[in-house]
Amino acid sequence: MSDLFFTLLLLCDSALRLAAPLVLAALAGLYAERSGVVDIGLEGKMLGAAFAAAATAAVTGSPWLALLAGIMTSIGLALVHGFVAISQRGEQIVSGMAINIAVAGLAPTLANAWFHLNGQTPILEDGARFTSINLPFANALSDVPVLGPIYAEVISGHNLLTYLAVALVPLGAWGLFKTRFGLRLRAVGENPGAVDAAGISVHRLRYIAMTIAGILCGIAGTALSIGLSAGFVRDMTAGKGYLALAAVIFGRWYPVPTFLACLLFAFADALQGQLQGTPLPFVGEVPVQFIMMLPYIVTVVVLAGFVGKIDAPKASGIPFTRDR
Amino acid sequence: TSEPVLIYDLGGKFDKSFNEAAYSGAERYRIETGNTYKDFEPTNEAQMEQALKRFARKGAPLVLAIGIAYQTPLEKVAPEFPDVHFTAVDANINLPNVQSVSFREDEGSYLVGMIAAMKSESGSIGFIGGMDIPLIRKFGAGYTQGARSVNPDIKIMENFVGATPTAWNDPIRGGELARSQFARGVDVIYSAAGPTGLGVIQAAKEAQQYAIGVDSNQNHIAPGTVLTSMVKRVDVVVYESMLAASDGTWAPGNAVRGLAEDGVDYAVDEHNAALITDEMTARVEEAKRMIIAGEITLGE
Amino acid sequence: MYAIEALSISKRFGAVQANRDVTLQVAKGTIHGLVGENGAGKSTLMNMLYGFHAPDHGTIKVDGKEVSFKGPVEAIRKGLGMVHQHFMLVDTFTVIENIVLGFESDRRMAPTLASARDKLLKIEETYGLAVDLDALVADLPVGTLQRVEILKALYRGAETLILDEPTGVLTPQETAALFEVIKTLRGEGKTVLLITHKLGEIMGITDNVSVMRAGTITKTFKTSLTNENELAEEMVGRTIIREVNKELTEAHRRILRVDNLYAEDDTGKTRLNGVSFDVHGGEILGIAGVSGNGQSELLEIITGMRAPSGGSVIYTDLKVAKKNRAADAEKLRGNGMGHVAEDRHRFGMVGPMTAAENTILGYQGRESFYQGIFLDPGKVRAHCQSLMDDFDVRPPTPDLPLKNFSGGNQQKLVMAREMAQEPDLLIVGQPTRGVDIGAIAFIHSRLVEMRNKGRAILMVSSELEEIMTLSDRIIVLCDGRITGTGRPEDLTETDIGLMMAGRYEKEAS
Amino acid sequence: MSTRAPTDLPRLVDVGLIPALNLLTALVISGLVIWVLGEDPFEAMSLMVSGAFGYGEAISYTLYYTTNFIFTGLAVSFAYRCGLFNIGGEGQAVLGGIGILIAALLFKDLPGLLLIPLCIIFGAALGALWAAIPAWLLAKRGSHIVITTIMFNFIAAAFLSYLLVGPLRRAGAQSTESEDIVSAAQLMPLHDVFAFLGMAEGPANMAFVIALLLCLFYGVFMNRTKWGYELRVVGQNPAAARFGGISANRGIMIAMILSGAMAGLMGLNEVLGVQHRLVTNFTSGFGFVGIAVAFMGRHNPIGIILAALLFGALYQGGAEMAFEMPAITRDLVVMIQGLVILFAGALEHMYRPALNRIFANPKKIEAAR
Ligand SMILES: Nc1ncnc2c1ncn2[C@@H]1O[C@H](COP(=O)(O)OP(=O)(O)OP(=O)(O)O)[C@@H](O)[C@H]1O
Ligand SMILES: Nc1ncnc2c1ncn2[C@@H]1O[C@H](COP(=O)(O)OP(=O)(O)OP(=O)(O)O)[C@@H](O)[C@H]1O
Ligand SMILES: [Mg+2]
Ligand SMILES: [Mg+2]
Repeated sequence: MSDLFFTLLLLCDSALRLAAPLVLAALAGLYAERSGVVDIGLEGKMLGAAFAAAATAAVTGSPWLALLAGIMTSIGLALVHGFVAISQRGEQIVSGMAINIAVAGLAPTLANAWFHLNGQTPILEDGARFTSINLPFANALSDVPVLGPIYAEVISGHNLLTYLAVALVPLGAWGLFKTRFGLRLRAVGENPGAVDAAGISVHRLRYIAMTIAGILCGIAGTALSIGLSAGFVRDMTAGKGYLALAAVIFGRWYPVPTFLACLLFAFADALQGQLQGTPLPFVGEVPVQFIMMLPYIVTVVVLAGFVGKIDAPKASGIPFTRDR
Repeated sequence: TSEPVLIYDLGGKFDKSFNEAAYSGAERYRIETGNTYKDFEPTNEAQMEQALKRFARKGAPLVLAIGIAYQTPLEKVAPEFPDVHFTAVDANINLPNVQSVSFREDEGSYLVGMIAAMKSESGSIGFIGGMDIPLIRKFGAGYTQGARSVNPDIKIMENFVGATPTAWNDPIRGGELARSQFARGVDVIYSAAGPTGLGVIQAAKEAQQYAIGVDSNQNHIAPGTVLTSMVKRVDVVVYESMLAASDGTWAPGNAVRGLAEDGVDYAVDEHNAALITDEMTARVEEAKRMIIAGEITLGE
Repeated sequence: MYAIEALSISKRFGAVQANRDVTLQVAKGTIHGLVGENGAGKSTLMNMLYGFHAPDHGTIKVDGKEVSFKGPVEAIRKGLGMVHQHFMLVDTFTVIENIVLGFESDRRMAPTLASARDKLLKIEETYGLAVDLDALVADLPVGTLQRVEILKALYRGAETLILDEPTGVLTPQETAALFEVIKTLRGEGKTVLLITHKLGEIMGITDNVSVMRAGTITKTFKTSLTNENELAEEMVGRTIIREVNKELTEAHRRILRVDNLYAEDDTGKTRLNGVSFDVHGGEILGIAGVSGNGQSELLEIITGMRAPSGGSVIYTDLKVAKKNRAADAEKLRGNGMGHVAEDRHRFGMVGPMTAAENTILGYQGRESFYQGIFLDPGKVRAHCQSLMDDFDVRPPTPDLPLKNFSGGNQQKLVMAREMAQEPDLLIVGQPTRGVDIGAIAFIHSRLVEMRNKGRAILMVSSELEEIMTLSDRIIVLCDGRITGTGRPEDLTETDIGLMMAGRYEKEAS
Repeated sequence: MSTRAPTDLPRLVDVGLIPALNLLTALVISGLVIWVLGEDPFEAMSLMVSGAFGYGEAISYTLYYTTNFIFTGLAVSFAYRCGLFNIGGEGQAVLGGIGILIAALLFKDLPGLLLIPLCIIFGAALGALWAAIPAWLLAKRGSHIVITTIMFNFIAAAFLSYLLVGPLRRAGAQSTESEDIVSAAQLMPLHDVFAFLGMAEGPANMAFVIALLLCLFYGVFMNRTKWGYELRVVGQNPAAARFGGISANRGIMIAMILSGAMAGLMGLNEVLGVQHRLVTNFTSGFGFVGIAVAFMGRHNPIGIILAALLFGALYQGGAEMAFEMPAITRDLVVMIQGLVILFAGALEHMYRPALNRIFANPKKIEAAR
């Protein structure tokens, strides 16, 4: 029993850590799509930010400057996508793909040019990273039954950006549903004509949304390269951008459910790692590849079994013009 | 041209692993002899054959191909260019113009497995492989056997990172798997997963436990954390082969390099000297001797 | 004193000169009508007054002062309000959220909504515009949406209100209620610019009326000094015969029997509650009713788009729909049932496809469009061309995407598609919604012609006048029940109005 | 998703000048990066072009890549015309490859004339199956196809990995690859088929011809058949489909099955054409590039062929550039591909307003009035 409890705590701890970049990227995707811009370029923005942050941290030794660099890079990429999607009315999916591919090539190219480590940046010292923080009393409280271990194992011991990711969920929800800006943003993703008729610039709102998406992806990428690991590695996003997009859809474009979807993905992933090599009841030892499928199968099953039909923001992916 | 050509595996030049070792061997050749060489990183399977052919046709005296994936392309291309010399690392080819060299990764892994078992206080050690492929299983098997030779009851936790090539470039997941192993009582982890291993080393550093590096000497990455590295001397093969080609002493053949041939080893340097006690060294050296002497047999 | 003036305005869209040298002056405190054929340029002109588009030439004055709007927000500040032909509302928002959008009093929603609620309740009271502020827009009928739009304009301080075809989708009752509101507005000193295709409305409510033709205003009348025929002639440049020529037809065989039909809508709400009737060859059966009382479901079931939850539909002796089983829409067409959908944008057409491709929608399996097993684009195009010629669709270009045609022309093409197959039974919903009077007369005459040939027509319309002039028999639906049937000559509009409200049942045969 | 206003530009400008300008922009920016890296951008670009088309074998490689992109581009387009965004080309290609290999091993004693069609059937069937499951989940449960197809990519990759270390692994081999297929199953290289044209040796094979035939099939299916018409109606307006007696679910199933089959057939080129065995990761991201190919090709068969050719040339020319120039790595080549997709695929209308001003034809406007 207590063994199971402990395992569960470990899984939750791991899930929270793995979920952090996903959550940030998913919130980015959520804001973009709520404004009517489809963004499959989350992956590229994260990767770009991961590289910029790691490179800056390697050069300056400051995680804060690194975060700034990550965010600025990601905003830059977001605005490129915005320019295509909003001003040029180009194909948004193609633009997102293009950004993903271009960054996947550019980041290691620059890494090579600057650090002569080709795909990578130098390995960072702790001082240049966001290292894990032990929350106050984590050790003292860990003896308190049930809650103590939860606090010490699951809640304490993450890096600052993970806490930021979690904090941004309610903030994101508040912004979307309790503020004027959120009202306008949601409106522009549903019916930009209505927003335009109310005298608000559709383009401006969408650019702001893309900037927010840029900031969030910037934090996500920074969390990857200088929070969860100690440097940039080629392709280190490993499909997280696409998974984040799936989480947004799963969460029906609502922040809290999207957050939960990210947690589900991350939990299934952590569980997968835990189950490898453990004989399962009834089936015995399962080839590791089948265990690795688990998170994806879980997602499909949950989606098909419990979520059902999902409607995207109506204007999502459709460029706006006044002339019909 | 008369430059030798080095063609990497899909992992790419700076994989902190065996491609990088190949690169450093070539660099050593360049620096020591003043001769130049060319290199190329393919992006997909088809480019492997293409690159072999292309450089052969352009008259390269020696083409070095790194990685098991060149087995089939080389078998096809080498006979077409009988005047070109090919050196294949990790593959196993019997052709008159091919020198193929593979390694006994299990022997090196055996030794680091022993070190891990001797260092472990918890009686529980870990292995993290990139993808579940035969080569990586060979690492794992040697490691397990070595550890068991020290402590037959030792618990060995084994994880693989993924099922696609991104598994080699995912330090985050590597770190997470390591954390999970550490939390479950493991105190030494050996990773055979390319750059993903950086995440393992990082996690070990945070958990104040040990990690064992792979392929290249990774001791310097986190002194005090990296217990040792299982080095695979691809660099030596590349260096020697290039040198031999320029001397005219290059000869075809099919070689396997283990401990006896200095093909694999465990690394001790200033970064980890303090972690390896004399007693440990003694036992490992003894085992090394026995393996070379054939007194210990590896595998099944 | 003019509330708003457009002086020598011109506007071109690419190849189309939508407005040329238009001058329109609207006196303060009046209701000013604007009429014209589809595509005459009415909406374009209004969009310029509201700051949506900038005119290429000419000036706009508000309260005598020249203005140059960069966008709607400036127009709104100058006291203009506009209700667009297609509502500018966010479906997923509540009414109050839609109203405050863009005019929030605070950065946070809570205080914004609180202060807006007070203000709105006052406006609702002043103008008699009852709307539930917390209802979700997606759940509201069009009539209410119209009020929401007006409420929105008033909330934003409109002194001059532009209404672009507000009555196109309204029932007579809703229209009457809207006109009450408009009159109240005039009473309060506000100015209203009203676009409509219904000349009766113009005569009934406006003070002045301007006629637009081919991008320019040809004439402005004092309403009391003109009449419908004069306006119609001015609009199209020729006399329009608006009488329909119904021949006497003998009793024909029964073609459709609807038997005790029950249905639920997508949300599970009961929409049809035991409806039964027959349709015979040589007659037009008109179904009247406030929209949302089961007409849509009825048409969808008969045409095979939806399954009934009880009862059955029998078409020429074939039982085509029974409980929980929809008929096969394609097969029905194959057996001679044509269908002009109520909502042409949603159902009747595929906007991005060419006109030609749209003319085989529903008939995509017809052998005559094929060459062996392959669809023959040449045959399809020729088919479309002949429909276009027959129904005077403009422009007569089969390769243009259908969405680029005006509403009236889209409707003509959709009608043509269904009538070209010479169906035994034509199911037609809202045949003339949003269509100009020339086209209305044309469509009506074609429907009657079809009936005269002995074919059956089942028509749903919220246009009472249309029901009364075209139908041989009338059925009134209210709340999923038949609340009245009769012949037009035996019923008055008041009778039908009461039946539609479910307050009066009369059986007159 | 977006449809564009009809243009008044001369056709030559529309289909010739605009794409050329876009491509040029991408190459200029790439050139700047190459220059920053200390190489000669002009030399690099000429290497790229001559590397892609300059000699016989290069052309063969270009066509080999083109073949893959045609398959995956068609896969994306088949689904997209029905309003579905199939991100699962990669996974479907994996399954297709597995199917092809299994058929080739299973029926290895049959003559090529029977064996190859069987491989085609198996490959198409497994690819189709891998797309049909998400399609079915969408039709029955409303499960979002973007999520399900992404997930199926991961599952397929893991499955392939399992097969190649497990049941399908070449006996005794250290590498993760299957047994070789028999020579009867191998697709003839184009240089053998078109020997009379003096075609140089290279990897391009009959799969290219099959891909071209499938483009023809795509065009005919979409524009000249009832199913194609129905599928497009479902894609543009599902409500109108219901009105026309068209089953949206059937449209979805057909579209995805054809889509998956196309992706699955990519294995013909890789397994039967070039590798003659199944290797891990043989899809190499071609499934994803197919998205760009489909959109750049405007979901039009000729467009898809041209876009695939462009990407084929970029792949092959890029490799050539990397062969020759030390500072240019495969990463830079990837970046150039990204920029081309961005400028030629997504920013295609950037120069349109300016060109409109230059080429605007007042007479034509008046005539239209
Ligand atoms: N955004 C646009 N782009 C191109 N052409 C347009 C646009 N809007 C209107 N037009 C053209 O301008 C002309 C006038 O259109 P407008 O919408 O003003 O007509 P209308 O009088 O409102 O018609 P209706 O009675 O059908 O509403 C149309 O023929 C159309 O071709
Ligand atoms: N993309 C376009 N290019 C050119 N003209 C267009 C385009 N879209 C619309 N139009 C023109 O704009 C005019 C108005 O279009 P709209 O669809 O609003 O017609 P409508 O008659 O006002 O609609 P309805 O009466 O059905 O509500 C039409 O005459 C149409 O020709
Ligand atoms: Mg209009
Ligand atoms: Mg209209």
